[in-house]
Amino acid sequence: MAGAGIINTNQVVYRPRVVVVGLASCFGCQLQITNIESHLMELLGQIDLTYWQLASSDPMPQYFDVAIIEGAVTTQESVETVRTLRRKADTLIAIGACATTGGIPGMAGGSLGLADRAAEVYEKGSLPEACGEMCVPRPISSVVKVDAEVRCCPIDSYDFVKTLHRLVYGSNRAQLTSTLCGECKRNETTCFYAEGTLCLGLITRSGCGARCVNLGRPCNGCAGLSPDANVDSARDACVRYGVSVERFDKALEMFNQFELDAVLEQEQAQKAQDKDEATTNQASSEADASDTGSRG
Amino acid sequence: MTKTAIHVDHIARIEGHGNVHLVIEDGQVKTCEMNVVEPARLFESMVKGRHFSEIPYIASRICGICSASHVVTDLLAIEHIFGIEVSERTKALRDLLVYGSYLQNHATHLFVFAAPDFVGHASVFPLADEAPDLFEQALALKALGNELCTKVGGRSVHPITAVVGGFTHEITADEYLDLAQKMEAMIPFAEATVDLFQSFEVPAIATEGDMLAMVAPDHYAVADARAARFLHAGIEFDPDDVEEHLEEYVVSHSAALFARVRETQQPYFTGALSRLNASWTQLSSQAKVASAKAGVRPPVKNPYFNNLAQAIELVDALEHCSTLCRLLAGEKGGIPGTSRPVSFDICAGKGVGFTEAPRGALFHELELDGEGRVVSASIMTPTAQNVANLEADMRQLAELLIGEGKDEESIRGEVEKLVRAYDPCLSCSVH
Amino acid sequence: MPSSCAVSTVQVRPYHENSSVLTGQELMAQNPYRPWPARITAITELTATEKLFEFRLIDDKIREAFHHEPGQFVEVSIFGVGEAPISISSSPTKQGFIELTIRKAGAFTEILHEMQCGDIVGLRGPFGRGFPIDEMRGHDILLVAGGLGIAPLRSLINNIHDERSEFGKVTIIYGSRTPKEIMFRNQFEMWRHRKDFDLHLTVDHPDETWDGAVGVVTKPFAELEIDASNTYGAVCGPPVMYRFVIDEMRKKNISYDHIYVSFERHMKCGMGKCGHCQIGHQYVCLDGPVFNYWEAKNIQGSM
Amino acid sequence: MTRTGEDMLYRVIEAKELPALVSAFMESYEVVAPVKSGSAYTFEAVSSFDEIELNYPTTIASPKKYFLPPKETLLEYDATTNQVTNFAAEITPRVIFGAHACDINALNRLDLVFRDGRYPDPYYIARRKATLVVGVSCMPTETCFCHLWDSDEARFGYDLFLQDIGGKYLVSISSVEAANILEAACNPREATDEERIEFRHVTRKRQASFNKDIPDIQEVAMLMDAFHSDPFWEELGKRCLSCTACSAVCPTCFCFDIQDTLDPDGKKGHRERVWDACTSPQFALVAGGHNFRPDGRNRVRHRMYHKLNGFLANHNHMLCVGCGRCVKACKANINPIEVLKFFERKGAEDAE
Ligand SMILES: Cc1cc2nc3c(=O)[nH]c(=O)nc-3n(C[C@H](O)[C@H](O)[C@H](O)COP(=O)(O)OP(=O)(O)OC[C@H]3O[C@@H](n4cnc5c(N)ncnc54)[C@H](O)[C@@H]3O)c2cc1C
Ligand code: SF4
Ligand code: SF4
Ligand code: SF4
Repeated sequence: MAGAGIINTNQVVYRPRVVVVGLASCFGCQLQITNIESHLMELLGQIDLTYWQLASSDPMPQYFDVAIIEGAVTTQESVETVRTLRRKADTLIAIGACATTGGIPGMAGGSLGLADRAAEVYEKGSLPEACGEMCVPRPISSVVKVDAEVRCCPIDSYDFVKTLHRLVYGSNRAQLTSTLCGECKRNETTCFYAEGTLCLGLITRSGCGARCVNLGRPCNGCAGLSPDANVDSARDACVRYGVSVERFDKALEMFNQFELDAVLEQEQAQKAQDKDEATTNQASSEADASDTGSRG
Repeated sequence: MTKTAIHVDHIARIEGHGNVHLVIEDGQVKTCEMNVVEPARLFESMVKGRHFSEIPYIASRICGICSASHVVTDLLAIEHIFGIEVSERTKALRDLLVYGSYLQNHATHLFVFAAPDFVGHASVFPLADEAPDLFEQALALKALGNELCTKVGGRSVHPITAVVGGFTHEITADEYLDLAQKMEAMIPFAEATVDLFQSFEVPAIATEGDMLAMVAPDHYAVADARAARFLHAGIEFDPDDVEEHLEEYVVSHSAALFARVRETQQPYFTGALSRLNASWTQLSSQAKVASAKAGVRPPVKNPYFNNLAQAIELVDALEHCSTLCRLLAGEKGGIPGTSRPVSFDICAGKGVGFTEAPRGALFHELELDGEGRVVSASIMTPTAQNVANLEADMRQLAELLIGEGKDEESIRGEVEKLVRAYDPCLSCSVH
Repeated sequence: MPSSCAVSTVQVRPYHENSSVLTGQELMAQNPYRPWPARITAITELTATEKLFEFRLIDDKIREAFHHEPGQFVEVSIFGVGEAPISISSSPTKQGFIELTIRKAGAFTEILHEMQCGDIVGLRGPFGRGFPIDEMRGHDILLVAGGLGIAPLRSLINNIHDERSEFGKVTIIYGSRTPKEIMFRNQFEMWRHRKDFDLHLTVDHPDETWDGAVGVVTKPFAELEIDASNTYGAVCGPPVMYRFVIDEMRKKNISYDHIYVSFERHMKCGMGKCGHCQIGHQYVCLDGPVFNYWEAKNIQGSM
Repeated sequence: MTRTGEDMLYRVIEAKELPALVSAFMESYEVVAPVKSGSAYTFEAVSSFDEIELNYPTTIASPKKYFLPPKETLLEYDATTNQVTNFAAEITPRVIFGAHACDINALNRLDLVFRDGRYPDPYYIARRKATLVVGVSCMPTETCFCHLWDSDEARFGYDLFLQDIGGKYLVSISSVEAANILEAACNPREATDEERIEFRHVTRKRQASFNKDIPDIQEVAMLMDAFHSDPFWEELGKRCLSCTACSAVCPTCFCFDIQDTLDPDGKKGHRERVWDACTSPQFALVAGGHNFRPDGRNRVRHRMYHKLNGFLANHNHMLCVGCGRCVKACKANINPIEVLKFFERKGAEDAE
């Protein structure tokens, strides 16, 4: 979508006002924005960066067009921040694994309760007030609608620019949900499974170019589970290649705890539904392949 | 009764979220708090039960800007537990990684965060118009730090290639040489940076706290020594004994734990200034010259000079890294062998990894079970160690300025400057 | 690249260095990925979401070489945004200008909708196989359009209109969701009054302004008198429409191979290479988008 | 490069002459050849003969990347004026040294789409013209089934083909360009009768070495139509990981996307053609969100259909050349062999 609706075709007539806000994160993604040194000024020439706490002490303005959010939502206060940003901005961009999947902060969710975790870190019963009211760490999209996401931990600087361009100038490029192994094949790297090593590329969204695998490390899933991730089939693949399914599941928690919980829920719902549908007409799934054109 | 309350909510141009509360009643500082409100992510809890191989990767996410330091610190802890001896090449590469983050961090901090204070701007961007040359060179220096981290670690933030026992990837000799040349070419600008920060005027205060730094007998140690020293108290200890000397405590206005010297109950400073005080004689030749020229010789107790110390470290880092790169490329006998991960056995145990992150002493204490899973973890970041001392210095500064009859606005300005001189990383501090 | 290797990369221009020696056809053929600049010469707002754009190719040679059949499409470029396949809405009898009916459906079309007269886009084409207009001459024609399906059919209708004497009875059934969404209404009404066409407009959801027929496009079939042996049918509309309309046509005994349908698929190159528009073994861009029903029936996965 | 068999010449060279041949090529071409990479093999540019592993079983991906690069700039533009500024393509004159017969046959398939036909593709053609192909004979691996689709021998589409006849090579020469280089670098001589017999011998040996567990089902195209609605496709497709690895490694998967990318300044940019795959979930998605192939079942079936039936209908050749790469690449064990086995099962069921 041409979110901010900013351009007049052949010429930019208006520079969108942009704010950058950080929630629970390591600040790495905001840094990555600055890490495109040779193009930084060009980039800033295309937007009106009105608020960026990391780089400027100017206060947050009342009006803006685009909100860029880094970090996971981990407190009640940040839930409110995100809602406010959504209300004010035409376009909301979530950057980095924390903001798009819950990321590493998301690991604090899961089975062990948050209170217990906090008690482990601070002395029992002495959680500082400054911690605020903590909630299960979650991605921005679980709180408000997000217009665009820049994935990975940390984001790729150029990927960020592309996304910004998509929103400012428009682009009909398809947003792919294919998984990572295809990229490995394009890179022609040997697959980790060939040596019985766990790799999360099987179910992780592509787009990063398999950077880690190229450098000799298996994928940790920082781009997040693809919406088309086939977790069951991936587990079967683990079995076939002698990789422990338990470790596969455990590794998934690293960047995907939040989505994992959602997937598990969905799987259970699906199983219940499958049971219901088992008795009804089987041929119904045939219909989806036989649509004619789609002019409406 | 006159009461002045100075609040700086959301201090800008630092990493993370923090506020300052300063209440002055009848010329007396009543409250002086550094309120760290960075969201707690509870790393120490989330790594429990996880396989050691994942830990450096997870810990890296404590902080984007010093991610390399967190990774190396964890690797050191794990290797210490398993009794792994890594190759000389691996050690050199780790030094490069840590120095790479010095370059990144110091350049960003000095120009993007600190410099606008001294030239009266809210951000660095006006500098792009006013002093385009300076701005461009500062960006180039930062870019070089990123390039170093990317070439060695695989990317500028959150390195990929550094694993237990070694590295999964190395660049070619030509690439090392190219890096070395770029470093050497950058030294004059780093020297100019020392001059620039030397020319900024700062209030004359002297920290009363102690100073902590890594020490080694024969070099400016950042990643490979197993000795830390409290400079004033003269206490030197092995990182494994860190808990005996360093006491963490909870305060309610901060999500970060505070720290003090256990023996003396004093707050302390860690960072570039401590390192400079501890290892001044071991600075590289050009760095030492630059430092002497700027009039910086230990002991230096004014915390504002931390900026200057960082600038001097830039010179040192560039010189040091270019030497390492040339050696890695095979010049002057080179560093033979490989950095490929060595093989090792997993065993249960407890150990502390210790490095000098850009902002100071960083300790990761890990306890692993027989399968290499984490039983417990404790992370002591430089900023968490620094906040107590920062509060003390802030109090001292406020009293000084009140004495000089300064108004609220200029007190606020100086306080912010002081906070930034500490170069706090609040996301680190809370982790 | 190995250092011992003597060769360096060479720049190849996939087009003739001296283009002046080439004809317009040759120019277009030598690099069919090359969009040619075209200027927007008129914009007509049709509905809230559809506009009719008129384009003029800037290069004289190209403009003169550009010939299309009704039912063919062009690839429209906005550089930086991308390309989109769009059916040509004007008749081949209208020389020098190309009209496109464009619905605001997403990123590309939104930007196009913001463009003004005088702005430049890239065009390449025409692509695909259109309606067999020559075969259709001398016959009765039954055209059924639903919604945006009118875009390609309008080219056929305008062509028939311009050469009206060469065709027999022409019946048009055009269904729309609401009266507001009917496109080209004035044009149709005008022709109806001149008795050029037997026009049936129908809407799913009438409003207070509507006094015409209400219901789906198959409804008017009940009152149609069709000479099946002499009639060609053409259908274009949303997916659900096809089966019902074709059923009606078959009921009227129009032969399988006299019923023409136009398909839409994801499409990138327009030249039977990129694979996106494939249905079974057919490429919609190459073998279609217009297929006769007999062909369409025999493509795995088409209907 | 010639396409007919008439002017084909056969000569014999010694194996020890190969380094000279490669060096001769290097004088004016980039030489691309199979090299060892990790535990597998890939086609890479080499700088000396020693790097080449001519005895390789198969490579991760095929030499297709040299004719249809994974990313290729079609044109450059200025977005502020919305006009094209440049069409130049960078092309490196190359020799692909050591392609197997299946890959040469795959190239011939790509020719049908990109060189012949209604819209010759100028970028492909320029690369094809700038590339010499030197084939080399091979022995089948477990996952090879090229013989089923008549792709185990290359009859045209190469410049030289080296048949290993033990310490020497029977070379079939099919282009003047290659013939000249061969003659200048080596000492090609007429084949003796013994060498011709040895050639027949190794050919037989190859033919006899194919994995017998891969069912030979010649009527597969017809069966694809007949079993289009079989639940088998659901079983197979449900496993798909949507990774597109299959198409990335396949020598005859040629689908692509066309994407515009702006430079960081937001003004200039380039239009690229990038590999796409029908197994990618968005491949058949259109505006408004309708997806013509919304699930693994439809996508996997479509891919197999195109490989084993659809292309045949248009071009009279199977698109799959039986190279077996996707068999290795697919972590979900989806591949043509599984389809053949399914038809075999069906045959067995019918026979019961
Ligand atoms: C032969 C043919 C003729 C067409 N004629 C017309 C016409 O006359 N008028 C009209 O308004 N529309 C027509 N369309 C549809 C038009 O191409 C799409 O509406 C347009 O591409 C949507 O692009 P978007 O970026 O605005 O939408 P988005 O929803 O943002 O983009 C959709 C995505 O699908 C891709 N895509 C590729 N091909 C298509 C396609 N055929 N349909 C939808 N998405 C596609 C886009 O590149 C993009 O990635 C036709 C399509 C075809 C195939
Ligand atoms: S599993 Fe990992 S290494 Fe293997 S192909 Fe997929 S992403 Fe690459
Ligand atoms: S489908 Fe598989 S076996 Fe057939 S040519 Fe492609 S990769 Fe090779
Ligand atoms: S068929 Fe296999 S290789 Fe192809 S997309 Fe599906 S899982 Fe990936």
